[in-house]
Amino acid sequence: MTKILSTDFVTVVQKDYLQVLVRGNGTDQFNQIINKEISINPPLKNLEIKSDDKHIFAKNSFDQWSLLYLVEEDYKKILKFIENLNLNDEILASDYSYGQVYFEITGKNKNEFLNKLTNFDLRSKKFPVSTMAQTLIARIDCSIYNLGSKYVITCNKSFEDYFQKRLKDSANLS
Amino acid sequence: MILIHCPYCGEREQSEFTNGGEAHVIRPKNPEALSDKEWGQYVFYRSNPKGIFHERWVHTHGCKKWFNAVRDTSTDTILKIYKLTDNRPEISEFKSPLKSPSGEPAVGSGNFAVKK
Amino acid sequence: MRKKYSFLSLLKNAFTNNENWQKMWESPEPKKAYDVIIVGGGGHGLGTAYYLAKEHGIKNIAVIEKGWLGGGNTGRNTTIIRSNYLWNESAHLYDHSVKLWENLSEELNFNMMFSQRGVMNLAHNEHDIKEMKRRISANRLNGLDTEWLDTKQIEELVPIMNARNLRYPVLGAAFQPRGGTARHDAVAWGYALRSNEMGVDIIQNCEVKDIKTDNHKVEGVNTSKGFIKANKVAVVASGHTSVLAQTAGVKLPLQSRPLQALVSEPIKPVINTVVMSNAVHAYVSQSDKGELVIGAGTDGYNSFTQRGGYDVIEETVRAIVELYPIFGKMKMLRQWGGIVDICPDASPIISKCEVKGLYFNCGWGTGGFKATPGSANVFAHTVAKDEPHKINAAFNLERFSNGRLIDEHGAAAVAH
Amino acid sequence: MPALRNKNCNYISNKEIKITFDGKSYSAYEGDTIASALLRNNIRLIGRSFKYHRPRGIYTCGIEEPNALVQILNEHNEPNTRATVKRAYEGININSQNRWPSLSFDIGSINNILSPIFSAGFYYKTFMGPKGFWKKIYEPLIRRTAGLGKPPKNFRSKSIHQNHNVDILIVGGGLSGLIAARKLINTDNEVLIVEQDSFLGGILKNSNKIKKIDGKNVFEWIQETEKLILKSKNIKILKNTLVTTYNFTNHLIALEDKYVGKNIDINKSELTLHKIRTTQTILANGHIERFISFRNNDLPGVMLASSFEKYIERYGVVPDEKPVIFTNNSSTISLVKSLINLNCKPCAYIDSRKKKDIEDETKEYLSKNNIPFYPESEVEGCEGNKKVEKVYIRNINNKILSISASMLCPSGGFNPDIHLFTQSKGLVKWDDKIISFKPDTAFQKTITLGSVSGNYEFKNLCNEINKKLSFLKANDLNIDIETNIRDDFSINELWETKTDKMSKWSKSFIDLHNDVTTKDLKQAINEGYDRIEHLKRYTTNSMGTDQGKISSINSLGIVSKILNKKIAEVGTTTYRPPYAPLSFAAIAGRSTYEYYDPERKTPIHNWHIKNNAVFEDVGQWKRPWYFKKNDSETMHQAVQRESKQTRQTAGILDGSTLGKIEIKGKDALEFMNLIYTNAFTKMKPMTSRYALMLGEDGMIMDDGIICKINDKHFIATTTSSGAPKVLSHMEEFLQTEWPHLQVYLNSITEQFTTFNISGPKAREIISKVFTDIDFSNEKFPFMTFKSFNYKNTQARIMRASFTGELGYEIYISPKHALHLWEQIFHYGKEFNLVPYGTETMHLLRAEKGYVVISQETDGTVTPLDLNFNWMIGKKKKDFIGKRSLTRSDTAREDRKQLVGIVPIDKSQFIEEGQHVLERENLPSKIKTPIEYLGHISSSYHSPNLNHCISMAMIKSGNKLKGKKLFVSTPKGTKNIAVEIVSPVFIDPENKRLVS
Repeated sequence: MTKILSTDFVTVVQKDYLQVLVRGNGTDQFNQIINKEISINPPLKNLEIKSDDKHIFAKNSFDQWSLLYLVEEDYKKILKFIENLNLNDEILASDYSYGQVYFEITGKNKNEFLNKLTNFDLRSKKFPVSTMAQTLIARIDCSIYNLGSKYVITCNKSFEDYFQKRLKDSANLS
Repeated sequence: MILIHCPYCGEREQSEFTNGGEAHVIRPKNPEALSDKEWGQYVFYRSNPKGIFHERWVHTHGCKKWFNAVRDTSTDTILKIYKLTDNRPEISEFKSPLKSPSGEPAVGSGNFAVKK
Repeated sequence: MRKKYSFLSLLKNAFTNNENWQKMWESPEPKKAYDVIIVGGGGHGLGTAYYLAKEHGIKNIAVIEKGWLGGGNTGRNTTIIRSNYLWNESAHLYDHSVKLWENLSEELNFNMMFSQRGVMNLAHNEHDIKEMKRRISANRLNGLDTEWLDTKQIEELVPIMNARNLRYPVLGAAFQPRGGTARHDAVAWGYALRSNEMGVDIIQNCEVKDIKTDNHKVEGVNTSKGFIKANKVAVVASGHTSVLAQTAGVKLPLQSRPLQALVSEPIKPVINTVVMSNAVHAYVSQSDKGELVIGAGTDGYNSFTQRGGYDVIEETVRAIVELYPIFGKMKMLRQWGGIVDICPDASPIISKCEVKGLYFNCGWGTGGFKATPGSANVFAHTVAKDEPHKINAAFNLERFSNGRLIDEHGAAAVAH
Repeated sequence: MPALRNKNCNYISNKEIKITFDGKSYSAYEGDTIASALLRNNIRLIGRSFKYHRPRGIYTCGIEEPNALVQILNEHNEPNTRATVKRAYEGININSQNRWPSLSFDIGSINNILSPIFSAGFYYKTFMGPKGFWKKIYEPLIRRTAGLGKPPKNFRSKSIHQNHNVDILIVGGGLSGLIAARKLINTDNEVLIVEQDSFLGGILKNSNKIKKIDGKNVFEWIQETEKLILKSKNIKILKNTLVTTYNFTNHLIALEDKYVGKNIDINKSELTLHKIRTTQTILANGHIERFISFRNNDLPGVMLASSFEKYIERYGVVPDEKPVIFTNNSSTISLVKSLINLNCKPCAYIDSRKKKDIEDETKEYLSKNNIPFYPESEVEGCEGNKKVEKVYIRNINNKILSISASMLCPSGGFNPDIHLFTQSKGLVKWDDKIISFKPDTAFQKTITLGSVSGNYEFKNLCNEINKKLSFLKANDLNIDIETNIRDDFSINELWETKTDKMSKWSKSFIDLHNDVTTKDLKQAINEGYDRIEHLKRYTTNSMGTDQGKISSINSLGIVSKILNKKIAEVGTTTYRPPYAPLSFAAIAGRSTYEYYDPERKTPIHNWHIKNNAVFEDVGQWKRPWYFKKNDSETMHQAVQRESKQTRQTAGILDGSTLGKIEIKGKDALEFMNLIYTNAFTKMKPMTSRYALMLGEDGMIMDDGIICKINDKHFIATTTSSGAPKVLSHMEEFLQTEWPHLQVYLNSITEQFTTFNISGPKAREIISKVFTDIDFSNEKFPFMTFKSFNYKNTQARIMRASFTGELGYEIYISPKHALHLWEQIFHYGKEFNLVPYGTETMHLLRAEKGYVVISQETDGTVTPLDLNFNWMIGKKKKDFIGKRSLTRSDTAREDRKQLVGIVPIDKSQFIEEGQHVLERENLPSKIKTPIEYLGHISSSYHSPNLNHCISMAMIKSGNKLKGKKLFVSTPKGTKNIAVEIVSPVFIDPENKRLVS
């Protein structure tokens, strides 16, 4: 965990989350296969998030799910999970853990802050709690997960330095 | 910048999307059976109407899914968004604002601003 | 030439309060029939009429324009002229044009303000350098004057450029000294003036609604002023060409896209050459009035609204502010858009088609202005003789069947 | 003596500031604009005009100003700043523009003397010869005299962008905007109000027209309204913010100046560009007063009447105590009342309207106050030396009277400010009652309120707003507005007054900014430029920095009279965004300079920096280009060293930027067979294959190595810059053409860091790193791969090579990437393992004759052109691009084909991009095109062969092997004699590769 910035209005912390990207058809059978591996049910509705203390499980679109592990679990278990899923022809699970970086945004002005970097409509009526979105933030592809009190944003690791700088720059200039 | 309603992600600015040109162009099943000219038509020729246009979009910076739209190219108004699995909406469903192929719509055009 | 312009004519008219100037061109009602109807009163169309009358003796011509002369892309472009294209066919066509530009003001006795201040294409990565060096070598063998500049030479020519301290540093440039800019409106007006003098009818505010054909032969055009018969119809309607072709049952491989440009407020001269960049996407020149004329990119979707996306403007301005730090304290005065017709190989079509008597000059994409005199000249030949001039023979429609494309996407680097 | 101050003005502080104008220091008050500050000091002459260098003063009190543009020396020499908008502050240093040597004595004013020759469009008619004169003499001269302000200095702004998503945007915090806002307080709508001034109130603060609102004085009412809004939960206000652009789908751009009345701080963001997406737009942006053209209507001292009134009411300065007022409408009497309130008195009131049409109240008020009144009269012109001294009045009896005055305030009526409305693509309509265009049909969800909608009558205002906003289901308001003047608006049509003193030099201006006169318009029409757009372009009318805000309708009026047409038929020119000049720095925002484009870095990046890598930009990636051994090593030396060492022992490349795509599903095999040229059916699991991807046009698009795990699971690599394109190409066909194929694609580019180690010692080195793996040739043959676990992460090694040497490609989790890289160096040290960059990679592959996509190919090259026939699955019925390969031109045998080239004199070097010819010599100046066979696509000095090796694409290349040809040099006339050879220069038998 690294604190990227903290002001009276917004705080950004980088986290060491892990992630699996799952592709599949979303049928009952698919859900059963997933359920066999992990207790949490895959969300059924597009953009919906199911989360508990340890996971964010989001449906990104009709054939794609992101499963984030919020506490550094045994990475071996995740690899096993991926391996087991991939035994099924109609599922593709890829490990996204270390190829992506994770930021938590909190604070009362988090919307205004992020809207310096994205035109995405963050208002709760357009982006309700427990939903996710894939959009451009600071000109790069990101996923954003709305957990109510905080947002989790992920992007590719190669952008890590750039994205950190843009976040800090945005907080410094108002 | 127009807004496009991605059927999977919701409304986003056009810059998140990539246009894929004319929709419902089907790749020939048996390319070898086609003449050079027929093959060339498939590869290089796409319709380019002023007015009602069935076109493809992909949400490049979002879910990366393709979908279709009906758009009035004379005003950039999006008239309908539909999934690839949906049927092609008939052109008669939409009212073209144009009186001639290269004419201007009464409102929304770039060229005339004064009501006659 | 009846209307002669010179310093003396200005002086003479000064004495009569500038009240006795003659009309540049008449605005007649259309006749019932013409030998040739040219659809589109932009530079290319009016030029075609001019060369048909002047070089081919065809004078019973009408140029039919939906709006006002030069109101399409002729009056909306960033006026860049150059000929440093990669492929021989393109180099010959565009250089034919540059050569005509060099004498056009004298020929038409109307000042085009053709300013050969040089055109520079910047290289920002190794790939750019390789492509440009190849192009420079090909240009040289084609008799063109393109040369390689290193960063220091660029900085000397354009002192306001930030060539080193930017995301994609400037590593060099291809420079064509004979390239430059011209006054866009003057081209349309000059051709209109002189073709009208030779008897060409210029008909504005007349929309061609469809092209009438019979048994694969052209009959004439239906217009907002009624049907006009013609032996030959030459369509030069840029963004609207494919829409008109469709009315004659001809399908063209064109897509119509918005292309935007903008100008700054006028300042005293700061940049005396034309600078184009692909990787840091912007191209800039300074007009004689002092405005910076800046070209943006095309939008990625078909549109006839003459209004592109604001994001495209932002992209361009980001680039010019980075390349020219003094622009950080300047302002955008106006932005606008045109409709460009783009071919799959980024090269034009100057060709007859399967309908006898019907000709097309289109697909100029983002870079048609520079070609205006050359394109008009060879198109007039094509229309008059019913066969292409050797310079435009390769720019036919068959290439989309047989595969002999003239692909100027990759190697031309900047498509303007 | 300073100008009279209106002490009742609530908007100007008492704090004195010092400003400098043209080197002289003046006093002003905090809150002053540059213009009000100068007027306070009785400065009337502010600049010189664009073409004729005529003296000019302050014409208006706002954004519409055509004359008073100045340069701000202490703000990086910012040019063309509107003195009527820019707020002054302590120490601001201002210069006038477009004059030399000084403002009062300007050499350029000779243009005014020559003006009969410099008529409309004169430059089209002269300067044509002799040849070369345009470039060398005329143009430089014209350029120097044009151009207004001087160039600014380098400035790296930190201005930011702020996006907004709202339900309702109200443009304009004036009377209409505030009433609309009051209606929306505490409703469900999220509302944003944008106001250009630092105070709300619009006409309430800028004029003397309204006495009371709801029984309160206007200042109190504005304050009360602002408080109510700020207390509400749903409405936000942006002040000092100007809406400039109205895009499609209710997307608007507004610029906020955050340093109003302060010197900018270069470490902070001085501007914010607001990008506003709204569901509904309410335009309440008011109107603009227009002028009337008369002789010398540009003299310093001529100022629009309502602007004069605004200086009194808003800025508390009375520019002149006894101006002449000239009007064609009923509004101007409020200025008289403003003046009388301050014990000042106009020296004449000239009204062009018929006596009977002039309001009785006006006539009575004028007579009560003894103000000389000229009904049915007009201003013929004015004269004076760099300022108004005499005003000539044509009275009701057509007599010319002259009076002495130092200021003259015309009012030609008002135009609804339709600029933004037409930007939204709404239609406007001519209204004879107000003699102007007003909004008619909206294209978007746009409502206009108040004077922008053409409603000039305050008593109707509340009704209008209630009615137009009724769909919002907010409570109706009933606000009582008490005015100082008659509320019903009356105007007579007057665009230009008759000139008595006609001369070649007399001028009535229609465009003050661009120095266009009414004579120019007439001349242009005579010459046939009768389309309004032609007229605009030929004369440059309304093309200045003010875009004709106070004059564009006037020119239509004048033109319609000459053409004898209705104004609606003449039409208008298109209003183009932005509404007012918009800062480039603000448009760019933060995504420029260091953030122009994201930099992508591999997990090894910091190691590269420590080891003196010089980087190359490959797309957004930063890749090591070469590693400098020491400061004095040149690139050539480094590349030769790296290349040699790799072939001698081993070298390693950070290949992480290669695209990687995981492909899985029951139809994966069929998909791969369709998307690549190669045949994958017979390929054994756990083997790899070099593959090509074509576009549907048959041209090579990308290449890469495909690993087959099994028929249902593949991993493809792509070129670094081609990665996104390849993935979207695959997705496109999968989703749109072959939805029946059950296949999923995931990009795993960033999930695996990639190293390419190659060289004769590569095996020895990695055997020490991965002790569990058997790297022997038998157990790990060429083009096979193994997956395994490395420190509890997934890893994979493939035996492949892009150098022609024994090579391995290692795929490793980013988690352990740097550690592993260092491990490899640890074990590689004894073998002098070198890190190498992209340049050495390119050299080594060229020695081996491997092609690079986008170097040997350029979008016009087929696999056959590269002799890649073996890569085409000929038995496959179909794959993308297959059919195109048999088109008549594509199947030609004399196409350009890949060959190798070596100079016959081995000491010579062939340059990339040069051309291959049959002739030895070139003329020193090439006049007619010279035929060539093709070009050199790659060329290097091979350290291993110790001479130049090149690859080329040349016509019928396959048939030319062994022939002697020539290659051009960049400038010379003598070409280099070369031999055409096979492009494989090293190890054609692949001994090294498979050893």
